Amino acid sequence: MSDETPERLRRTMMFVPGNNPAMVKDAGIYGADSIMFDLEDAVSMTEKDAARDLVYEALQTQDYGDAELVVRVNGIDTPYYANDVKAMVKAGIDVIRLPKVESAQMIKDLVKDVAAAEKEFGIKEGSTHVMAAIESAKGVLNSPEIAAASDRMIGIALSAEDYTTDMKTHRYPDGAELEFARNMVLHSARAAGIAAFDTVFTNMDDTEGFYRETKHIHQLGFDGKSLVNPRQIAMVNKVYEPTQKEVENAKNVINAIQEAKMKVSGVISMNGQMVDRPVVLRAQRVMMLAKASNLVDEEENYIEK
Amino acid sequence: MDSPVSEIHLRNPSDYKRWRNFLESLDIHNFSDKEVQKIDTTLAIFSGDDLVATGSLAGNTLKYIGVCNKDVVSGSRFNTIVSALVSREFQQGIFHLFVFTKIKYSASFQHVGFNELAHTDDAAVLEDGSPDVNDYLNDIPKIADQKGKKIGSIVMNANPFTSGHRFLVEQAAKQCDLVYVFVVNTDASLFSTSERFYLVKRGTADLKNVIVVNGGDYMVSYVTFPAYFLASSKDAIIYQTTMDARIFKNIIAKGLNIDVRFIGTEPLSRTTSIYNQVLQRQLPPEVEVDEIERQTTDGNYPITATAVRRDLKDNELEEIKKLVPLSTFDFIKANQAELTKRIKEGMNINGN
Amino acid sequence: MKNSVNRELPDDLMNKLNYKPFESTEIGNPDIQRVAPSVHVTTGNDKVVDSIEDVVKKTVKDGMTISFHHHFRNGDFVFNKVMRVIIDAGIKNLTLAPSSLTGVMNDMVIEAIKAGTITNITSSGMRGSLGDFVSHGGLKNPVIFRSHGNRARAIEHGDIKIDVAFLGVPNADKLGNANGMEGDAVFGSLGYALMDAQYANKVILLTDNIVPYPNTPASIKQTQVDYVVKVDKVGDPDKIGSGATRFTKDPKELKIAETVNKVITNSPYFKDGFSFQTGSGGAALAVTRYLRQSMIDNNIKASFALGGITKPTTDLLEEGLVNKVMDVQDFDKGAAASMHNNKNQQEIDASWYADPDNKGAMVDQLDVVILSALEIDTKFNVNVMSGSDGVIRGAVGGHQDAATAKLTIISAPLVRGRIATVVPDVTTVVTPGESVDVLVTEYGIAINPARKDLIQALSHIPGVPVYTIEQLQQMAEKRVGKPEPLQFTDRTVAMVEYRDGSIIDTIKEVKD
Amino acid sequence: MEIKSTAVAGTLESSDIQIMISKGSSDIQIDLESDVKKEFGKQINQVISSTLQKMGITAAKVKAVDKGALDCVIKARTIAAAQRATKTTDKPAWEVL
Repeated sequence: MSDETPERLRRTMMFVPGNNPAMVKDAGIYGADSIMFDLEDAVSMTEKDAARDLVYEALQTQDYGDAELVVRVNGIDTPYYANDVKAMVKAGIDVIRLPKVESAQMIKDLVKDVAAAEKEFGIKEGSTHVMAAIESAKGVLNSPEIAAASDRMIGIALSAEDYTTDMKTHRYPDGAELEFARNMVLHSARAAGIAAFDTVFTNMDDTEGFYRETKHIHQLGFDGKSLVNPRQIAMVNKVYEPTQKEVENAKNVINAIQEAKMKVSGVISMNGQMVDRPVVLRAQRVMMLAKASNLVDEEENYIEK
Repeated sequence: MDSPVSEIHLRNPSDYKRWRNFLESLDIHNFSDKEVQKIDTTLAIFSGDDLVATGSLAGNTLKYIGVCNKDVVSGSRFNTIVSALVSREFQQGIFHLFVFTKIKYSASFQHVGFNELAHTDDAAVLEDGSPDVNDYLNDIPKIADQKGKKIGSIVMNANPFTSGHRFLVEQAAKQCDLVYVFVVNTDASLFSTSERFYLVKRGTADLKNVIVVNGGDYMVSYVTFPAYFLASSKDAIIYQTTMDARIFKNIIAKGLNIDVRFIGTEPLSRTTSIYNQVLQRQLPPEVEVDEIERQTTDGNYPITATAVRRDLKDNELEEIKKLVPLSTFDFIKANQAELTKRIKEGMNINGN
Repeated sequence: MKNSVNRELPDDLMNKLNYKPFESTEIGNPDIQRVAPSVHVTTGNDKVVDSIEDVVKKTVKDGMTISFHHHFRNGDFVFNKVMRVIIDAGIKNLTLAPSSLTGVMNDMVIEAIKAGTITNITSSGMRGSLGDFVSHGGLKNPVIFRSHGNRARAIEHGDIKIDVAFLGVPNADKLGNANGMEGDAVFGSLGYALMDAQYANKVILLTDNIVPYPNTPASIKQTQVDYVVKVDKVGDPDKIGSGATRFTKDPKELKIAETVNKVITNSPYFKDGFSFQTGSGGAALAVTRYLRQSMIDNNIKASFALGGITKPTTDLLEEGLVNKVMDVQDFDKGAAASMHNNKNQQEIDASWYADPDNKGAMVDQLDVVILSALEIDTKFNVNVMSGSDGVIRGAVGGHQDAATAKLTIISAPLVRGRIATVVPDVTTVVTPGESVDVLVTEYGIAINPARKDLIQALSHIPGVPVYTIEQLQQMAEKRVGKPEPLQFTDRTVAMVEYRDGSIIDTIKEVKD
Repeated sequence: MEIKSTAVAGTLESSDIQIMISKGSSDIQIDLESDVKKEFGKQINQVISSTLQKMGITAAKVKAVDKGALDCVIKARTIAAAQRATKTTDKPAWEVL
């Protein structure tokens, strides 16, 4: 089980307006785990074609390092959707994010279109992943099926602006209005074995509120958060940083795995107790976070400050 | 952080007040109803609650552009607001744009792709887009070795084409190898642009060295010289005609190798008379100005298009016959009902 | 001939102007002789005059060297007022030797050049229309660019012999005791102007605010001043400083600033009692903010902050995080006001600040400095003088002087728009790579290979990738492409001195 | 491909380029305004004309106002403007992208 490829970190998904060359070209410098180029809300109706061309060309030429590259295409019911999907598949994007998903069928339709585009442009079959943004009551209630709609699904995200409008409320500092949706989306993601992303926080001047919300969703168990400004990346990463104790525990588990590998039995034990799979997975995740937060050295030992 | 560019509505009193205060703080002060009412769209950028940049569109013209550069990279807001204005025009299919601005901002507009057509000590007029003045000049017919020939020019509204106009063209044609007759393009007269153009063409058809050309946006147009069409102060007329004359000298005359501009003496119209004085001041020495004594009727009245229109209103067809060439007379006769209807519907006949 | 940074220098000009090529940043311990001004003796009872015309008539003659300071920056009214009078008086062949030239002076300088009034210029820098004019060959004799410290040195040596200094001040008494701290147009430290006051043969103060005698504290003293001219207004207070100080919100600048701070705090110099200079500009202010937090977190206090001062730096003084502020100029009202109120903010003159030929200058005691760059090349040479199109648009400022600090950090984006900042060879060498230690960009840092100790200290900072400068140069080129080589004529339009008075580079007339 | 009407793409903001394409007579004529014309003028013109050629446009008048755009941006704006000018926005030029 230690041979399993660990999931990738998805703490931060940074939104980049798809028609803004300055932001598109610099999107790679901030260290976001995922970069989401937006062809939808951030682009006016008259510029949909231009934004698509711009993101396409940028994806061909710009170096975005190790970041997972995501594109939010226009909704399935818009005239831009089909060409958005084709262009982004052709560009070799990692993930297509579909907005306003309300049913598993929408994801299945997307996957069909993605598969067709992969074939048309000679892209490796199955290499384009998808994710769903949940933005309505219906979407929340259907999220378990949506999350499990396809093997290509890597994640599910809550989008609170439209959702709260649909619920006839708006956003409040304490987030009580989002509690049910957050838990639905999160449970759906976990049940389907995919990632869960929390919604954006737009008030850049309210640092305290941003930390409060991020700590809350971290506690709930979200993989990470959608972000509107690169300055939020460091703040999210800080919240997701494991403690020294967590790192040291994880390191012990990893050491036990190493030892077990060398033994014939293959049984992993620590302090005479058997180590089961969830513990191993958590240890791997903590080590991944520790590395990403530069808390450990090359030998994965905690760096004393 | 600056807000995205958004539209504001000047009909909304609080928006208007804020907009006006902001522009006044930037030393922009002409808020006459005539000017403000022409505005189709106003865009703005806010920083927090503060208005920090604005610009407006009136037809194909950018107006009331004001930008505060406090605390930002100089020029970034200007580029954003102009970019948004230009995009708006393009989206409406308006690809040929003008801006009138203080001379100190001319460089900023040139920096975002506008070309200066002319400037005076305090103002500049620039254009952007397509077709531009070079396209305009390229489309005008030329003769072989134009540079070495004597080229004359006349700009007329010809509302309608009279015997006086005809005399002026004849005099010019006699003196020159080629004469361009530019017919004012702006459609704000009793006789429509196409009718005026047709009458000039017909009335000069026998003169082989005369080419009749539409004056486009560059000669006595609503864009460069609104005072020709609207009652205006003397200062406004001088300012606009100076710009008009400079565009003619620097661009039109240069591009077509025009040596002389012929004008008729102007005893009656104040605007035209100021215009003639300005032309005399501005065009030489590059372009000579030849003022030709206006033709009079037998009764010694100057022949003017205004007189023709008055006679038309008064149904004095026989009087008109004395003032215009046959081609014009035939046209008026054939279209008398329509023309009379236009006058009744309120078309001003006393202007130019 | 070539100098040690491999720049070809025109032999004719080098010989004619008696210049040595730049060799090294080391100043050594030479013995030098300073000069002294001539003094016209009076009791000082008739110094106040109303008319610039009269005083110009009495003092300025063809062929003289005149000087101004640039502490009013873009709010300066003095320069244009005085130059107008000088041009109208028909005076010719002047050498203009201001501490620097700001944008508001450009048109007047060009007019004076065209009129033959100004035929030589030495300055810290020039920008805008004047830079363009000079780069296109508008001035016959080459401009001499000098750093602030070097200007002080050149004045003390007599390389710059100021005949008449016109110094605008926000207050003065009738004998010429003056400071920069009170009045309508305050700018704080008079640092650069103090050189002129001390060494010019004739010192003329211009002020809109004559105060009762004796005026204290007196930065400029009555013993130095020949005339006090009363004018309507010496400057526009709103344009002297940047007003309310705002931190940048540009995420790229913030990223660079954060990295700069990490470099500082991970260096061996970040310890109690360290000293630093940050300069102005949004990114520099952001560095100060990050640095403040790190100082609080690590319980470290600085012994002094140096150079051009901003409000965030004087805030550190108020908070007790910095013991002294050594202030040669103030970039905003807050910093200027603070000098008035806080005795630990010491006004220093340009010689004290940075003159290399000294019995010790402040920059020699400096631990950490953050400087900017228009270009930096793979030899770490820095250009702050000419744009990528070869046109003059910058100033040496204190760049060469402060770069002698123990840790010199250049903070600059890898590319600006389509222009690479990190290049194979800078257009103009201003500060030699020898004195530059670390380059910080938004992508990562490069450390001068000569600094093995820093490579050791800075190679494992979390989230700060280390590249070689060649790698950064190639990353930049990959992004923007290779520019066409610039076209210059053979004519030299400017010479850039190193702080010791040798020639580090020249600037040629651009071909368009 | 034939230019049916004048069309524009791109803005005048930093790192962008505004490209206006209209009917031309015989070849591709580019009028470029750029702060980096000296350094990158040839390269910018080359990207514009080769992109247009790949789209089968042989005659066009192009006005480009550059604000420091990278090649990928120039190419993207040229494609967008050309597709708008040829009224083919709905059918992306897959072979050119």
